[in-house]
Amino acid sequence: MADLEELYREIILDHYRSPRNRGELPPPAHRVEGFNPLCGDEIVLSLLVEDDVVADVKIAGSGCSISQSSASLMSAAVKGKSVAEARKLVATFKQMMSIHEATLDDATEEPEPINLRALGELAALQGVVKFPVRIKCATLSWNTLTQGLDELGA
Amino acid sequence: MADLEELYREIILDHYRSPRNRGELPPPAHRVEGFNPLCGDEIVLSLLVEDDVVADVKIAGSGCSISQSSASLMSAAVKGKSVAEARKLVATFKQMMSIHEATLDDATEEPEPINLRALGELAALQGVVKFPVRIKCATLSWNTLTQGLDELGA
Amino acid sequence: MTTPLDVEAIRKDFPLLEREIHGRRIVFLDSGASSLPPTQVTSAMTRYYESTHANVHRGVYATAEEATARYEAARVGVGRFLGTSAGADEVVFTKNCTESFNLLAKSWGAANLTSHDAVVLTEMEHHANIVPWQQLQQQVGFELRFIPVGDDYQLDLGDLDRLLEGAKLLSVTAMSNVLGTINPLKHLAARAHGAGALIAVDGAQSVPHLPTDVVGDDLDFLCFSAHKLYGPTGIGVLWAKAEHLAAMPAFLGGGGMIKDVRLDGFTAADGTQRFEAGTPPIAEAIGIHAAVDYLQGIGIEAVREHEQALTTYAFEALEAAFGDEVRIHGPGDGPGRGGVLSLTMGDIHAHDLAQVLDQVGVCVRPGHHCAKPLMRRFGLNATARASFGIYNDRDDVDVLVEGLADASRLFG
Amino acid sequence: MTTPLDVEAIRKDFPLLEREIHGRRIVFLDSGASSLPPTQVTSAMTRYYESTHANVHRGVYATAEEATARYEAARVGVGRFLGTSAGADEVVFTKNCTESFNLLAKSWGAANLTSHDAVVLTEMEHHANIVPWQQLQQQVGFELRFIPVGDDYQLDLGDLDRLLEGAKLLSVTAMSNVLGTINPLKHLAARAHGAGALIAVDGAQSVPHLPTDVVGDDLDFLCFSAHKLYGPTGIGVLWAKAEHLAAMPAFLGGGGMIKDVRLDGFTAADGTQRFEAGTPPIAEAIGIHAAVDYLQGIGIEAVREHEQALTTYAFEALEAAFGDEVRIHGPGDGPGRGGVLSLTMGDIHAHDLAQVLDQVGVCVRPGHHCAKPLMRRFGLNATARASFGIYNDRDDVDVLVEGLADASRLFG
Ligand SMILES: Cc1ncc(COP(=O)(O)O)c(C=O)c1O
Ligand SMILES: Cc1ncc(COP(=O)(O)O)c(C=O)c1O
Repeated sequence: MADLEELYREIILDHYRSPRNRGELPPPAHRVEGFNPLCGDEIVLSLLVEDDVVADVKIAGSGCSISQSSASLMSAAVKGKSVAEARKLVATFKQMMSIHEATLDDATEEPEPINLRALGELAALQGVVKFPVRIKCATLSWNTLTQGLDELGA
Repeated sequence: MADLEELYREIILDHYRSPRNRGELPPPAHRVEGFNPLCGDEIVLSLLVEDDVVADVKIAGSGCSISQSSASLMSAAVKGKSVAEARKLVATFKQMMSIHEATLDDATEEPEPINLRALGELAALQGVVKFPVRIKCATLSWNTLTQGLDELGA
Repeated sequence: MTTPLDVEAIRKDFPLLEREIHGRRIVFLDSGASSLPPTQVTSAMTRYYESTHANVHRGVYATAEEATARYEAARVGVGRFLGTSAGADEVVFTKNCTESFNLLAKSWGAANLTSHDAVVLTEMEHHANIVPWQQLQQQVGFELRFIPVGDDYQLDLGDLDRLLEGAKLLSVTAMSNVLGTINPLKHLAARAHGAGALIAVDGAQSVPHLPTDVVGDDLDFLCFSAHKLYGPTGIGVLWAKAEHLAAMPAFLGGGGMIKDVRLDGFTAADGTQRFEAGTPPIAEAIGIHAAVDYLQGIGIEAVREHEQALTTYAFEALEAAFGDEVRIHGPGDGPGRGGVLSLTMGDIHAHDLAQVLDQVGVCVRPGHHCAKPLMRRFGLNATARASFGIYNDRDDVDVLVEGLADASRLFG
Repeated sequence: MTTPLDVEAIRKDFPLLEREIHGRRIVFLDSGASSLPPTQVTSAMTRYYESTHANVHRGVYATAEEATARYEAARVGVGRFLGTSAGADEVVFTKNCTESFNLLAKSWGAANLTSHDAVVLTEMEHHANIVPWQQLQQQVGFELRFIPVGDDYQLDLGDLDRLLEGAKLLSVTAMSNVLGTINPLKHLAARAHGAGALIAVDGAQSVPHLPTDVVGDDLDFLCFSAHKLYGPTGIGVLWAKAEHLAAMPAFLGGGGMIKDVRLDGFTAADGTQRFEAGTPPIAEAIGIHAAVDYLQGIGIEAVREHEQALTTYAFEALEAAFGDEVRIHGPGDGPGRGGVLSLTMGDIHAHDLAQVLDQVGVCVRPGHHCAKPLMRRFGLNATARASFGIYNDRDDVDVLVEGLADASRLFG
């Protein structure tokens, strides 16, 4: 079960068992829902953006250990960051998650190097790329965040 | 080309080259159109029924040698016959044409014996059953006749 | 517990079962999503492609005649498997069970339903038997009513008379793909007809696992897919009484379904052809025919008996190993359920459960199984569904238990 | 006249060509109706069934992941064959070219057309690109206009500006399946866009025989089938620019195409998925992928060159043997036509012609070829159509000539 241990690293199980920033924020926080239509994972993101900064973020909903821990890690990573930094983090994270798709597609294309350091704890989710079906679990909260920022015009 | 000669018997080629009862009848004759949608054969049947007798019948339209000769043979066979006799002939003819379908379906079913004598010249179309796709050509005019009789309530 | 099937011999027909996953033999418990095809099916299709292939209905040359005859013979063969000799006039080939329901809703439904009408579904339907009706509803505005599902995982028929009042159709699954519940078709057909409604049945899960008798049960419509019936992907069936088909307008438009086309309009063909626009799934029809022949060779009653025995074994094994830690969402073991086990284990998410099971070679499906209203009804987000087929045996159940024990350790 | 293809080697990939018909080797001249698949295609599908098969998009176990990855990779592969790297987001799998047009008409069309709008077709369209529009027209009432076909068998573009005025779509075949006429797509796309319309293309006959470049030609939509492309039955393609797909409402409803389903309504999924309801033709996607790989291995330019040379040879051989007795309905030999020869011989009906040709093993298709408006335009009831593929050579043409001579004797 070597692969499995790469997928379910201790940090991930920790964030799954003790999710950070759990709950919902009252208005004026913005509320966005994300679905993974194929497996039923749901995420409810409450997002408070003030002065171009992600002032607060909370996560509700339910899903697998990967989607829930990724949401928890995401919330911890973007909270307090500027919108620009948050968006950059989304891009880096999604780049890490897309390696597999890219190589699957065409083994000869050289993937761009990723700044793993910038990801911090999030790098623990790296093991997911070996499990392509789970990539959608890992990216659900990130896509929901992007949608929320877009809707806020932030 | 042994099979071919069975398909294109002399009588068939004769009725194809010199079709009987060619043309259209003016009203009050009833006009019915038949299509073979898959190959484009068209038949226009003019039908005059008086006192339960097929008083006159004419054929227009275009199609292959099988559909045209069958229509010609049919017109010669039913003209002057009572509606009941004409319908009986239709049934006997379609029975001859369905042998192949029946045997294809289930080789163990014994086909009912057909009264070939009752068919007269029409028996020349027997060879068609070896060419299942052409059965629709042979039966086109007969189905159109049935439709015409039905529409007339005859 | 003896089984009427020689599973060891059957397994030889399924090369995929020789595969190893993570060093373990594959344990395929996902026939409810899609079954494996036996070599009898794949080789029938390959032989067809290598000896006969031609487009159907339009050629007079030898292979085109043969292809047409074999395609049409598939209708008859499938019809017989459903309990009718009228397959030639009543079996329409579609691309899957989902298209069959779309055809039903958008042809029969569009022609028969107005804003004053009602269609009755159930809370345990697959999305295939919900969404097409909702799409039509948006256009036409009729009422959709749902037979509720009780806490015993059975349809609650207490209010059926009221639900059927003024309804034109009852459309119901023969067997739930989530719960395994088998519904009483004959009874439901009689109730629907008594109320002046027709009955359509989702046979996706029942046709491969239970005897089907469209005539004896007095059904009007039946939809299912070949790929859950040990047949190929790319083909489904809408069976309908010929009298209904005769009165239904065309669905998809194009070649093959017309009598005539002019620049200003078209005339539709008669019979099954009206509903098969374009080149049909020809090789796939050969494949579904081979699949029903294969199942008929085994005997569908024997299949049912085998899968019921296996289900009993699984109930016992899971109870013995996990007690309350593992829940089976669906009716208890017995003749009223099929071999579909929707599992949850404590708080572990179904995705994680399935992932861990994969490590021991076990294939189960996590998720909502395209039945979100039913999942909501039971407060479920996802389950891990194990479903049995003719090639499964008790060893497979034992590996499932082993994998679940691994999950319990990892997430416990 | 040398040919760039090693036909003898290619023929080895097609076992059906070893078959004998009435004691003669089969001469397959019906690729325009449906081509034969090479063993590379059939064995890719069989291997898939025997090693990988599982339902896609919903499983986390190994084979389900592989099946999903291979299904999605097929989109990319097909996209590349069409000249785009965006296949993942732009290739929708349907059941055939006909369903692709129905999807286009009933999703894009229904969302964009009102009674004030117009769609422009041509007189040389296949029913697949006529009937779906007529069906929609019955509901919506927009105007259908037809570009006429001249006596030279070419589109008469003299009035095109007027026809395109206020039109929202030009939908046109890339190559006529009756005449062989190749239409100037790039020019037509520019004219359509200039008039504010989009352009949809029927690639059923062109994609297998001519280089396709959806980006270079600036197309919006392209429809075709795998079974004419040396691929399997049961799968077709709607290629559409991602921006168009994003704005199109769902077509068929069911599992797989939803984000959420409640008892009172559903939310559709994004991307290509929205248009693929139910279990898709998975093995068939593997098959079409293998088919485009096979064709790419040969080189589509070489295919085109080969078929053009063969067409030239056929024109010469028919002229030499029969003079005016045999007519080829379509443009004269040259770069403006494909390898489709619609033949008539004196008064002999096409059905009879095809029947006699069958006796010498020659497969040609008689009839209206699902293009009745075009047939009427030329006063034709039926033609016997010979169409070339990569496995045909000059010997095949010689046997065709021999069979036509037989017909001339029998009916002359
Ligand atoms: C030009 C053209 N368009 C559309 C079609 C329809 O293709 P299919 O029958 O595979 O849907 C065909 C073939 O029949 C064709 O030749
Ligand atoms: C009960 C039920 N109905 C309908 C379907 C839809 O079948 P398909 O995806 O083959 O269209 C399924 C399977 O997914 C099912 O289990």
